[in-house]
Amino acid sequence: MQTAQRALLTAAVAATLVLTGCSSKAVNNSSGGGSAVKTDVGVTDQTITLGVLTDASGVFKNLGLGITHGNEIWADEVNRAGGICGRKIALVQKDHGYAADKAIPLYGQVKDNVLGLAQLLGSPILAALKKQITDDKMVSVPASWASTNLDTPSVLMVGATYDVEMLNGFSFMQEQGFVHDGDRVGHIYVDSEYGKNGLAGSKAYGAAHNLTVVEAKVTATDTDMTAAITSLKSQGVKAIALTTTPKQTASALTQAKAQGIDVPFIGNNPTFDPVLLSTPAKDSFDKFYFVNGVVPFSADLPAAKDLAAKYAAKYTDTPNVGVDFGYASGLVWQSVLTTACNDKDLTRQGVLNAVAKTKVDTKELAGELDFSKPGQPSSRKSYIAQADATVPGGMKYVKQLFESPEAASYRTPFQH
Amino acid sequence: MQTFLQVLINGTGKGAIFALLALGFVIIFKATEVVNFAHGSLALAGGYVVAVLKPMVGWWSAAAAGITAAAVLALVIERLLLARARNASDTSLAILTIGVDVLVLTEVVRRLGTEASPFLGDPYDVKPLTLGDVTVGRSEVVALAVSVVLITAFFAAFRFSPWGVAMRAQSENREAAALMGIRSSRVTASAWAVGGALAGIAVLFLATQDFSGGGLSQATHGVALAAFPAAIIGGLTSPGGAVLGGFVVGLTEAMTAQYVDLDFAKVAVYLVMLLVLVVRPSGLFGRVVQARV
Amino acid sequence: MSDSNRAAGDMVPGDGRWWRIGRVAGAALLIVVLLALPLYLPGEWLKVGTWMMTGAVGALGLTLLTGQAGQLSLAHGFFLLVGAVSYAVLSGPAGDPTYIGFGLPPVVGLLGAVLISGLAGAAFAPVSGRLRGIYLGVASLALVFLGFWLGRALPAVAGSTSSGRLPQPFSIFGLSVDVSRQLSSLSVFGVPLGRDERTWYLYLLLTAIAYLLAQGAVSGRPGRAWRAVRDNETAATVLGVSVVRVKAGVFAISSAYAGLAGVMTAWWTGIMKPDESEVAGSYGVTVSIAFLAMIVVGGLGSLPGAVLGAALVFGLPVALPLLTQSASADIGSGTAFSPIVITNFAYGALIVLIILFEPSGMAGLGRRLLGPARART
Amino acid sequence: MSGQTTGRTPGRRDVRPLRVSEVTVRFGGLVAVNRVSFTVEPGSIHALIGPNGAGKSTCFNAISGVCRISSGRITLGDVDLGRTPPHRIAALGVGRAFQNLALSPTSTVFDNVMLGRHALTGGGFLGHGLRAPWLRRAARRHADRVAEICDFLGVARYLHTPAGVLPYGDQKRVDIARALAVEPTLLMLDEPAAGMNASETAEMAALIQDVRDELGVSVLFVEHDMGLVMGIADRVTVLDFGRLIADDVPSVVQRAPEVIAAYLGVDDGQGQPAVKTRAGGGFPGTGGGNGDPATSPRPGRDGRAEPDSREAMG
Amino acid sequence: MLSVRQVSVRYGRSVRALQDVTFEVPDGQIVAVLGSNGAGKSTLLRAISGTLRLHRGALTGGQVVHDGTRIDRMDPAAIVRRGVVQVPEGRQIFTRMTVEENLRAGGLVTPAKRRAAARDRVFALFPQLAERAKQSGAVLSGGEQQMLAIGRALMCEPRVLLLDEPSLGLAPQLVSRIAGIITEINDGGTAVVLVEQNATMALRVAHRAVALEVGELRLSGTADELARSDDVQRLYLGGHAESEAEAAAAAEHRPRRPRLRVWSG
Repeated sequence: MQTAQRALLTAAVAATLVLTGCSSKAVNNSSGGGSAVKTDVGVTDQTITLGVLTDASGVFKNLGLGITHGNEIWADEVNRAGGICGRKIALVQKDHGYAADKAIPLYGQVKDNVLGLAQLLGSPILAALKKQITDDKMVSVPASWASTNLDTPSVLMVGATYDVEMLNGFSFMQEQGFVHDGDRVGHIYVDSEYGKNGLAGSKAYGAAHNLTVVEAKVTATDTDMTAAITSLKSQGVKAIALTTTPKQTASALTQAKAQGIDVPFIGNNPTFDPVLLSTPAKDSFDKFYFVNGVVPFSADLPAAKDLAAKYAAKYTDTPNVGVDFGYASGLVWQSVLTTACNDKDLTRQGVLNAVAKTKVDTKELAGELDFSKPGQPSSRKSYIAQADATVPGGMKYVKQLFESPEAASYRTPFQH
Repeated sequence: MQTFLQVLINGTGKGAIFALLALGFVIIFKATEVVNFAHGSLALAGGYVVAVLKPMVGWWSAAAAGITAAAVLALVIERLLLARARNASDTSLAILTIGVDVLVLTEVVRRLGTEASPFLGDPYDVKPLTLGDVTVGRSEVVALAVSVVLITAFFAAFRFSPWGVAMRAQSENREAAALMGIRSSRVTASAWAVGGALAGIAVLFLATQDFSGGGLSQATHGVALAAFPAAIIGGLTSPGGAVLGGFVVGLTEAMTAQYVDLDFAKVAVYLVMLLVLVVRPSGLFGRVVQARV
Repeated sequence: MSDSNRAAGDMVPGDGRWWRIGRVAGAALLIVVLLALPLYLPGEWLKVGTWMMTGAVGALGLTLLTGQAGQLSLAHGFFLLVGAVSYAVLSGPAGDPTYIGFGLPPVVGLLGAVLISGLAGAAFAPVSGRLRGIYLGVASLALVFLGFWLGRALPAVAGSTSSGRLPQPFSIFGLSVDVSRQLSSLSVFGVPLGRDERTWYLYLLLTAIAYLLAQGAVSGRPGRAWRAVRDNETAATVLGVSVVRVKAGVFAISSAYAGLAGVMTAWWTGIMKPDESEVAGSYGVTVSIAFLAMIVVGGLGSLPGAVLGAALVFGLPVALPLLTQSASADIGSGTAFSPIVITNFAYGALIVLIILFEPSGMAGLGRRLLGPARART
Repeated sequence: MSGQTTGRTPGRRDVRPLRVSEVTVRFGGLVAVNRVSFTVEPGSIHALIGPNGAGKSTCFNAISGVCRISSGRITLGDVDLGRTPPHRIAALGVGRAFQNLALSPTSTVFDNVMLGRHALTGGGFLGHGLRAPWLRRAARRHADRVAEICDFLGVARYLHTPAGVLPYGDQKRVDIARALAVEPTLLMLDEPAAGMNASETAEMAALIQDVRDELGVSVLFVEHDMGLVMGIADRVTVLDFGRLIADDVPSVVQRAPEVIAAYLGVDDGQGQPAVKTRAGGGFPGTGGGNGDPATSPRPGRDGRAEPDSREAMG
Repeated sequence: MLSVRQVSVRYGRSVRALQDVTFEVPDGQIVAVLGSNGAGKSTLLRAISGTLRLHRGALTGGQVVHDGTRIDRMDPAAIVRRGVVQVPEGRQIFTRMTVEENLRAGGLVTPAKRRAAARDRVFALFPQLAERAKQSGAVLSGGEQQMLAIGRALMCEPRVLLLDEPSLGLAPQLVSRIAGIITEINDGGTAVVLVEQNATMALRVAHRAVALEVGELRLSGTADELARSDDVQRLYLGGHAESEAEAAAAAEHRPRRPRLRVWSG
């Protein structure tokens, strides 16, 4: 028995060695094609392929679908206009359902076929893939605006970061006389890179203006803010900042109203979703301001209206800010690819080089973006808007794109 | 003091809903010894029916239909799956309900699509009552009243009706009950239906702005998970314990959030549960099973 | 585990000579295939394979605890977290201003992580020893919530929720797992062994060690003691088994397995970062339940069953999206039957069907299929 | 510890007396065993009898450490069993078979019997997981011994069969094999003949005697079959309602009035014999089974509460 | 009339519990079933009452017929509704319910208007139960529990009562009581199948008797016939081999056992 076992094992190893002799995975280096433009991965003479790693079925499917549809509208537009560098844009879309374990093999599946990622949604997924996209020189647009992700050149962050947004937001609040130096303010934030980055902004502003920031940490899946509001109320805050999910925003506002705490709210871009205006929370938005770098879907601005019309013509899903963002990130890619094309280098390294010299005007969608300063956000400007169910589109702009002095002088974590 | 009252009221309101969920959970466990991991899905499915029908037939009819749907779904799970998996152990059946849970959850979430999450508490949601300095979500008041009525009704039925006698007999000794002519399949099926209906009622409060702050969504399913510690604290075999457990969970969560740490609230619930179990290994009112040589 | 006496997996040695030869031949064939696969499979499929092995290691531990020793546990996710964090800390670079690290070699970190997880399991023994069945199951769930909270409360250890910390890639004698294919100097038959291939071999080795250890223990004195405690504690005591020690011991062993699976999870995901919610994520409730599903679907107490169960429960959800998402297809709308929706359906349905038609899991199915072969001499 | 374990060393069999002195066991307010004393002499066969609820099983449980004694002392040689952790008692050479077959039904007979050698063997998870050569060598020796014991009990052919599928009688034998696998100096059997018919019972009697003769161990057993008890016991201890009512050689015990009264209770005079009986005197007994010798006696010829002669023993 | 016809039962895949067992219970008669532990007595009752499945057993052959209708495929509740009612082994009363509730549970199948009468009959038969009506089943003594178990079954208005070891663990005088009660119940027209280890008691009250041995029917006849039979004497009534020849025959049965040497480590 023992010897038979050993003999078989030896045979097994031998067989392995023989079998593997004819593996198909032996390296064969592909050359970069015949045209004048240098290429490596994901670019042929006809197409430039970009990947989309999104959530179309999990907890962030609304956002994921919105961004993806924005990406698609942009790609269609580009392709109708003849493409970039003589090549059409192809999007390879993968749904990971907001699960890192599903996203990791999916990234493995697309990474050798795409030049970069037009969309990389999900902070746990970005965190898991950050080292890989850096190693692979895979330029990717994350659907997240945490300045803590600016540590790699592969991350192409479109618009102002959450910390900067909060600085602009508080600056606006003070300008309006809602808060004064020395006040106590509350900040409800999701314990994630999103929430923590927003909180970093509040704290930076607080440090500059002697505000005491009372923190209320919640998890992403919580929806009930009753306890958070009760707690903040009992600590006598003068204003409340939100870096939360839309549902948490709605709950916080409703509870504040119910518990009779009459303070203004300032929220980051993702705190608001127009669908909230069709919920019971719709009457609680009167003191809620939100600060955003990318315009909301229903914004009363020409570029946004144009996009909304295109969206309505093609899609049935309820739209959100993701559409505008997805489209705007397309515009950024377009600019980067054009630069790379002009440099005759559509390799991944070429794209990285191009990013570093890209400045792009997305018109009203996200303003002017500057990617030439590594470690810094591409913009420090924000809009201030108020949700208002009575206005068509549910959106009222209180302050147009601006950059507060606090935001301008703020040092982001990887700023050199 | 005012804050304390507010916290007390927040906790009690939540506790009422957890009590309903835990009660259903315990009824099912008592009758079948199956830990129903699909309890959250029952609530979700019932809620989905309410959400779909509400614009067409109005809230009251939709709510009735939703409760019925949850009960029917529970019945279907029991009759179609559990009753057929005769040779499976209780653990296997619990895992089977996980499979069902994945199926129902996936389908309901798919159907909900990208529309705004529907809210189910129209008649009472976001219409707070103010008592002095304390505001009370009307949902919580209604939930508390409904729970008290339902739980009282349940206990009366459990104690006095033939169904209750049959149910208690079967849960104590399945064979002896069968030998008394009690139809095990009916008792089992009715227990699932009642458990499902309670979940269907609970969801009318779970998916409100007042209570969970969110509409019907995947998160509703997560909130229903609180039925677990509630049922365990009370003792899985005790309906009374389940009700108490519900309130313990609701109050622990609210008190911890206010006086210890907001983020610690959920852990606190489980730590309280652990503490209860260390002192009483079968929950506060659970039956202690003694092994004999 | 009221019904654990019908649990599968107690060793029933076959007598047939052909059966024995067939078994050895089967094992040999399996080894050949597993060793050769990296030379054929593309990277993403190797990732699927290594994920299955991660699940297998955890499931082996849980099936010892729940299947063999009859203690239901939903705390596996917590011990995965303990293992992953311990590794990240032990082998993390010393002197990092953000994260605590001891700068130990990865091998030491790995062993340390397994040890610490085991000790964490032993520390829970005073509670686990008192409880039974579903009460123990839900009580152990408390650990998952505690871990979720602790992970976020101690960012310097567990990695910040914001960006997490990088677990040190495995390396030994200057041979690192973390080498890209392009730069790899190691190749077999012209196939360069990159990150994915090397990870495969490392995971295969770890899984094999985990399996063989468990197998030896199950068929020996520890296994007999576990089953005795599962089937009748009093009888076990009278026959000289210290029930308290055996229960604590098997909890510790199971936790150590989970700890190893945790380290494998951290390597596999490439990041050490606390979960965003207690339900979803790498160390949460869903994962704990998934491990339970693995061992039930595989057949309680059965080691091959645990591996097969892991392949199904961990493998299917990551493999199906690779198969069903063609390069050109669009994501579709929010109510579409997207690949992930289909994956979830397949996963749920499979669990239901297996328990409905083969309550003793794949091990039971295996016994039924192989039974006749085993009986022949 | 070493003092006790030397008895386990090869070649030396230190069969020591078991002394139960003034032992009381309480469950809550209930006194299950009340100041009971008796001694099992080395190498003797000692029966413990009494009606249901008399405290026999509690006594067994107290000796094997499964339930704590409230007062009194139980010693094996000079070791106080009351102060020994229950799982150590097996290592002291106490082997016990159970009344209701506490076998692992899905485990093989081999595994079940091998469990009895838990205290005799060593090695933990790592040792066995790594298949340490010395453990494997020891395991082979122990496996041989298990086979030998199973062969002795006539269940060797089932060695690799799950115990749960064996017929009742064979499961009973496996249980005894497991108790023998402890290599006991004191073998405790709880109703070894329960559920057996007369010929099987006779076989069991022979078995018990063979064990004592060949291994030289003491045997303490609880039994309802008075034929078996009186046939093989060197000494009989009788319990009733937790109290000791007799402790002597069988011939004395079976004539003791308290014993006869305890077994018969007070007659209510309703019973009518429906069965013609055979002549025979002495002690009440029931053929096979764990039911108590609960019968309806008639008044004795000499006015004494005499057992129903139908249940005469041979 | 209840007939058991060539019934075979298995538990799981391999345990054979009954093989080709056939006997009849004529209306209004008491039939005793004798046999040692593991002979299949309880299995036989389970086969009749339809509760085999609860013990993972199954009828592999034969049929059980009650008044011309096959009942072996019915569920236990339907069998009870036909009036074939079993008092389970070990009483199994509901200890977390009061005596009264126990009786209510028993009477659930009885039409509402007859329930009170049925309960009165039970209380008349067992006055102790009436006294303890409001007390929990858990506080009853062994004898009272047995009475409650029988009373509970009587609430179903049985036509055939299946009793599993009613004397188990009872003091002798109580056994006589139970025997008397069985006779009394039988006098009311209810047939009884009495499974007993206490053959003395069983044969005293029964009209007919059968003996099971390792799952097979070994003997059957009137109670008197059986009581006189040497086999019954020897096997169940504690009679022992008296002649040299019988002893020798018994010795023949003894397997030649290998010697067990002392373990030498």
